[in-house]
Amino acid sequence: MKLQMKNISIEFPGVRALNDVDFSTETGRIHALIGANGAGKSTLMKVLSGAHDHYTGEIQLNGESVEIRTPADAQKLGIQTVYQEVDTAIIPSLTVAENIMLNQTVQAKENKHWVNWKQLFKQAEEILFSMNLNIPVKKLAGELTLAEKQLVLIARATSSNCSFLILDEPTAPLSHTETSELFRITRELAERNVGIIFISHRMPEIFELCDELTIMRNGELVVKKAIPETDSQQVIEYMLGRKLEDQFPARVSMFGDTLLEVEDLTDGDKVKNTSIHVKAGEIVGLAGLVGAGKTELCKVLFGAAPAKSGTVKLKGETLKLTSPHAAVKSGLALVPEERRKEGVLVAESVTSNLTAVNLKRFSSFLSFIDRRAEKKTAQEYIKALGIKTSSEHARVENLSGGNQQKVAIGRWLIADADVYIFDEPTKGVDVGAKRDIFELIAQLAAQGKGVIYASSELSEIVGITDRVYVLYDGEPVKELETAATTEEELLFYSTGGR
Amino acid sequence: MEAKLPFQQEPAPKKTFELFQFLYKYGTILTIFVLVAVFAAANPAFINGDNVINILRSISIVTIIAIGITISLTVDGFDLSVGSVASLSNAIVISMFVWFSQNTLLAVLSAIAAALIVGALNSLMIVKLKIPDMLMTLAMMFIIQGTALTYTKGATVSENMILPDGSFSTGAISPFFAKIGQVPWIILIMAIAVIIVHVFLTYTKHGRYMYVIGGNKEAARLSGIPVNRYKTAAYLLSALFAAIGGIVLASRVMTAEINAGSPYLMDSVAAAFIGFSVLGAGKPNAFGTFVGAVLIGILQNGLVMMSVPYYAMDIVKGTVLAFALGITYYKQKH
Amino acid sequence: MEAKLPFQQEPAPKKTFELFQFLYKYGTILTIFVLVAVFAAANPAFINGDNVINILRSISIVTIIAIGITISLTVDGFDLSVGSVASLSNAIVISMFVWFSQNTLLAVLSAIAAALIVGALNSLMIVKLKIPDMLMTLAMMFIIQGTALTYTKGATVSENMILPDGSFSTGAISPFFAKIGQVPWIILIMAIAVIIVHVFLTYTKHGRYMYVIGGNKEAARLSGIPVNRYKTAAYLLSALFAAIGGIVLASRVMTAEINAGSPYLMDSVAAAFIGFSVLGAGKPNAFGTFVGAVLIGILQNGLVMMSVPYYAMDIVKGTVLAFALGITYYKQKH
Amino acid sequence: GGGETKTASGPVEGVPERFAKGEEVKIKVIRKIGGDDHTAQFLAGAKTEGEALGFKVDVFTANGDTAKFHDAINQGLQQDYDGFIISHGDDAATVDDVKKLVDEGKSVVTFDSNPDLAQVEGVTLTSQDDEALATQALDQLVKDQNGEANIVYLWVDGFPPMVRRNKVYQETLKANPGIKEIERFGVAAADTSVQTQNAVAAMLNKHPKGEIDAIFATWDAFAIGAARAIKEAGRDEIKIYGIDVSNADLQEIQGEGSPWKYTAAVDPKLIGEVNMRLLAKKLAGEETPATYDLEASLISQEELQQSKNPVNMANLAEIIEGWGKSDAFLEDWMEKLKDHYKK
Ligand SMILES: Nc1ncnc2c1ncn2[C@@H]1O[C@H](COP(=O)(O)OP(=O)(O)OP(=O)(O)O)[C@@H](O)[C@H]1O
Ligand SMILES: Nc1ncnc2c1ncn2[C@@H]1O[C@H](COP(=O)(O)OP(=O)(O)OP(=O)(O)O)[C@@H](O)[C@H]1O
Ligand SMILES: [Mg+2]
Ligand SMILES: [Mg+2]
Repeated sequence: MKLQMKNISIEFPGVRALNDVDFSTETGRIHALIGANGAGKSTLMKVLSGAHDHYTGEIQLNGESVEIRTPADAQKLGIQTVYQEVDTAIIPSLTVAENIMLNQTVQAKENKHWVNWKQLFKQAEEILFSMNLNIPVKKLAGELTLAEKQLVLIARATSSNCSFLILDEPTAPLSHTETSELFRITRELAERNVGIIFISHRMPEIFELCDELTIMRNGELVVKKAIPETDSQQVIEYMLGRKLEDQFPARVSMFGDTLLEVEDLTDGDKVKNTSIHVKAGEIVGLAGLVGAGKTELCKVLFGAAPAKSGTVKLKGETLKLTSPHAAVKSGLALVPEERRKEGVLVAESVTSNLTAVNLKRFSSFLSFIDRRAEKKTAQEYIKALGIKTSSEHARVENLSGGNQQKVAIGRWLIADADVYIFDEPTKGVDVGAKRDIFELIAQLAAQGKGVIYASSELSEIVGITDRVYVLYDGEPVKELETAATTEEELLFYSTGGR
Repeated sequence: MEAKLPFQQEPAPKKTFELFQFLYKYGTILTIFVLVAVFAAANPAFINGDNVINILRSISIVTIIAIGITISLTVDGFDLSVGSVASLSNAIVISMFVWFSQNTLLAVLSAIAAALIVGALNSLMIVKLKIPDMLMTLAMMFIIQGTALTYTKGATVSENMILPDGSFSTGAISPFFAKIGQVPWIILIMAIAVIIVHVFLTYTKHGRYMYVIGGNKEAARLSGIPVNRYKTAAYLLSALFAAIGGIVLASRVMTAEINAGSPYLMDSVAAAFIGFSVLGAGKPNAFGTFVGAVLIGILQNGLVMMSVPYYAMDIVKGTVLAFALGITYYKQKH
Repeated sequence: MEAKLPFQQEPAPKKTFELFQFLYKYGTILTIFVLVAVFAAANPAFINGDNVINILRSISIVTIIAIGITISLTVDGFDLSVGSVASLSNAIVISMFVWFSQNTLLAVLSAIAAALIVGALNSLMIVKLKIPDMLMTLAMMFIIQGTALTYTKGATVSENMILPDGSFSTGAISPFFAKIGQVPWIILIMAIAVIIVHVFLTYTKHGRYMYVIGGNKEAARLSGIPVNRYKTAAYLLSALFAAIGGIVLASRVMTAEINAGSPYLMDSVAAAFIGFSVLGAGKPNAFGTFVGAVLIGILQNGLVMMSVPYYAMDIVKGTVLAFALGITYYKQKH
Repeated sequence: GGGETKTASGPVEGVPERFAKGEEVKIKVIRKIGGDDHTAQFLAGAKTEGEALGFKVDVFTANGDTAKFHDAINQGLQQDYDGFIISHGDDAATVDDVKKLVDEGKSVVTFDSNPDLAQVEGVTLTSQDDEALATQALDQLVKDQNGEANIVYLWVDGFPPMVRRNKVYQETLKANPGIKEIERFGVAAADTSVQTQNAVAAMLNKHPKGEIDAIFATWDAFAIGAARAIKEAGRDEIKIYGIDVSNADLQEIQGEGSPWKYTAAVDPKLIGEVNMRLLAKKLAGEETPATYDLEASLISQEELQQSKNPVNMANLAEIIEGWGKSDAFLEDWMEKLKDHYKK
């Protein structure tokens, strides 16, 4: 089957998100859709899946014009979607089985009114089995990890009539191994003659997995190419409209005194016997697979999750990690992993997001806010960070994923902390913006700040850090000098090698 | 089945008796048992059959109305107009008998029809105009209250009442209708309502859709569930149950007093909310609502029996409610 | 750092007059103007100075209490106990004069202290035990209502009342206190409350933090905002304003009737919710709440002037409320 | 609380057999309406009188919730109460409830309840004499205004006493064509007095000085609200004629420049007391009438203001003759019982 989208345009208040975009693919192929943050990839796919009804243009299946204005339209035509933001699609209060079987239940024959729980659980189990997944079907979806939620959504999408499957950045929250598992599932689907549209910012996996690619920039189509005809250098050029210098900034590491000293930190659950330290001007990596406990460690360090025992010293002084409030006061900063839920205030303006963690700086006698100073600083940072927004008053909700992340980082720059903790800061961020973020982190280190960089992207760990702790099962199992290690070695220790 | 993903091994499920998990699930039911024990110790008459029937009778109207609220809660809505709908249907059903000498079927149907119109209006405004439900049903509460008052001209409707022209009304309430509000029928109606709605919400496609909508409206929309249609249905059902509550009330008191339904709002809301946690459901559910109503009914009855001064009754009622809530929600703090 | 990404040019902001955007922002205020025009046309006395003062006086207590609710709404809470807190502080302040012959300062301080204890209890249970606020404050409402009733033994407290031992109470309400409930003081107190809270919420760090917490609690916490402290403060403030409302009420009526404060709950909630959309704020705000209270007050007063039968008044009140909501929220449908 | 009255405290001389051995007597007072001062005083009257006679008295109000009211009666049936006072049971279901009580051998006295209760054997129906109350207030109004007045009528439908008072009002209007109703208002809400206050304030604006001569308030909650509104507006040319009285009302009437000139009332505490005595007589097996109307008095502002001491419900009797001092159904043996249970 051939799928064609012609002259698709769509506007939101203040933005023309898509401008006469043409897009085509076929069943049985894995088609990559790439572009910088805010290029319009998600929007184009939302049009295809019926989530937006106010677009102009035409959609054709096998040359025949079809009308897709609602999600039901799309699903009837066999177009299934796994959206970028899992929280918009998962139903936390229901069981895994119900989440997986949702589309099937909806598409079941009109006259089927009863829910057969036994069968529901059984079918869900079968689907998970066929995907080689081990997730309890009776668990509430709200209790799953982010990766598990993602997989549940993929299971949902493939559980019913599916000729095209849209995966919007499915690998962002997944670890290396989970990613290869996903690739296996994806390839199997393609073999079963499903057309896959695959959105990702990770260049290597696109070349590993896909057959062809479409590149977008600024809401427009740039080029469509078969994978063998191109290489990643060229793709990045198309994406950005220019050449990308080195992905990682060149830095000269100058270490000062030890800033942060963590000894024997344990939270009684995920974090075990953690002893690490960070010097001024140093970027320390936390490497590990998904679920290794990186996020948990970051949260415990920041006082956002309770610690059971152990000490944390900053500049020689023991910290009481009772709350993030206390942590911020003592000079810690955390850019959390789940940005929409934790990192940014989606309903607030860019300005109030940027200034929220250090409002004191903008407030005077009696806590009145100096709005002029606030606005000025916000504008400076929007410019400096290259945040793409219609104005500093725009709600962060309406920014694209990568730009939301820049806001999430920017707010801590204003706060001026001593030690910065970054938890997967490049997740869902395009290569251009990634480069900006690395630049920022390098600058922080150059200013003598301490940086903790948690990521399951081993290439990033190797590229940006000075020293790295490899976490396995909640415990740092190895400490390595970055200059003297490789991705392979990191992976070896991450998977439990000794 | 084999897990190929290196999801790190799940920690062995903790075998330690998880007290708060337990309390979360069984807190409300436990509270009920404790209350029963205390009241029975104070006065053995509390647990004799007649009194159990008293309690069931006294909660039946609250339960029926609360079931309606529960349905509106499943789609993440909230219907504040149920009390006034109960008043309205009470007024209509009695007036149909007394003023217009109609038969039971017609009287009941008129009351239900009026309630459904209210439900339709509610859902139209909420679903189409996107007015927040609490606000819309609050406005509707005023409107219906006023409508019911205007309809009865602010007077109590009862058999042989004096009409504005000075004559007597001659219609009589059918003896069959009078049965509805009596034991065992009133209790049976409540039981049937609870069971039907429980089955509906748990075992039918439609019930599950409602939970899906309540759990994540956007996800429901994206998976092709006609969200608006189900929201509309939920408000219609909630009005329907309020109407049934009003009809049962009418049969029980055989008159239509002004705003007779409004005192049921608070108790019903409380019952539905207490019901959230019963058996760890974590969402609105019919059985839980029933348990919530039982808790409130037992408290009320027991306190009257123990001759707690009427003005202190609210303190006890509130405190036990707070206590039940406390043990129920403590676990989330872990 | 320099913005290296080739950003899309911003489209020029649309100059077309967006009707519904306009209605969303100005719907409530427009409704007020329309109502004033209609009522004034029907009866010119409606807009004479005395009547304007009447209206302001009649909404002052509602506004003060609604301001408290507004504060609780900013942190995404909801305080249902304000009506009963107003009753309690009314009872305490009058009894301090009548039973205990205290001076104004002590009477007022006692009432406020009692309210703050309630606020502290509310926030303790909500913040520490994580009981949902609606439920907790509902329970608290019962408790406080009962406490106030028990305190006054279910009777109205007034000067020269008979005490349980058969003697007279001899305390008098100070003439200074009596002023509080009279024009212009009662209106001034309302105005000051609105202005202070408006400035507090809009122009201070603390107000901003409250909104941030209301928007996303978890993100606020991870931004280093002491969420619990602000939530506690919000419930304390909401109780404080309820207490002020009760004190002003006490001064206005010079007695403490049973549950005198509870009728203010509904109107206050309505005012706070109507206020959401005023000037397109989209969130709870003090000025909007005031506008909401004005809308309700004008309706109430205008309908009496037009001799609408009292039983039809609720219909009109509800319909106008629904209408204001309708034009306010229509735009979200686009 | 439930009242730690002395029970089973030995034999008493010269009283009916039922009370002679000092056996416990349990009474339940159940009232449908609540939240007002009338209720508080009525219940206090019944309770103090009953406890003085050595009874154990439990009181309950349903705060206007009819079904709860019936629940309480049904529940009482299951318990070992000897007698019931039922107040404001104006719906048909009350008749059935009372029938059940009587069938179980309980003694019942009702107040302001459904007139059909008269058909139930052995029940005494008491009521305030609403006709007399309305007539006294209205006659005074007509007299003061010389039969020519524009008046505001504060009244709410839906309650039997209100219906009875309205009947008198309509007759008075018919009999006195010079009396014209120009406005009417009334809500029965939890904050009736404040709402009335706001509503009357609006009316006063609509009708400038000279257009309103008097207000007839059929309930003290209306009268007190109207009085405050008139004081706030400084329209002291308007006079208020009300019905019912409470301590707060008395303070309002006595207040400097209060427009509330007259109120017709029955002492609510006395109603409770008389109801209790009727019940005691029933328990003693003595003859009781089928109906009893409590007498109304007209209280005037003038009389109150003449008093040297502030007047309240307790010392009102010193000013209004016969107030609160009915010895209706007060038997000698009751005095003996009271003596016995004193201290
Ligand atoms: N509902 C909306 N309202 C306003 N603007 C929107 C909306 N949805 C998308 N946009 C805008 O459209 C543009 C394209 O966004 P889109 O989410 O499609 O980008 P993307 O290519 O998926 O980026 P990313 O890789 O960061 O996810 C952005 O500028 C975004 O701000
Ligand atoms: N979205 C989520 N929902 C529920 N639980 C989660 C979620 N994210 C993390 N967790 C919990 O945190 C535990 C530790 O995982 P954590 O996220 O710390 O691992 P990580 O090493 O940081 O992996 P990641 O690469 O995802 O950041 C998980 O096992 C899970 O229980
Ligand atoms: Mg995207
Ligand atoms: Mg993580």
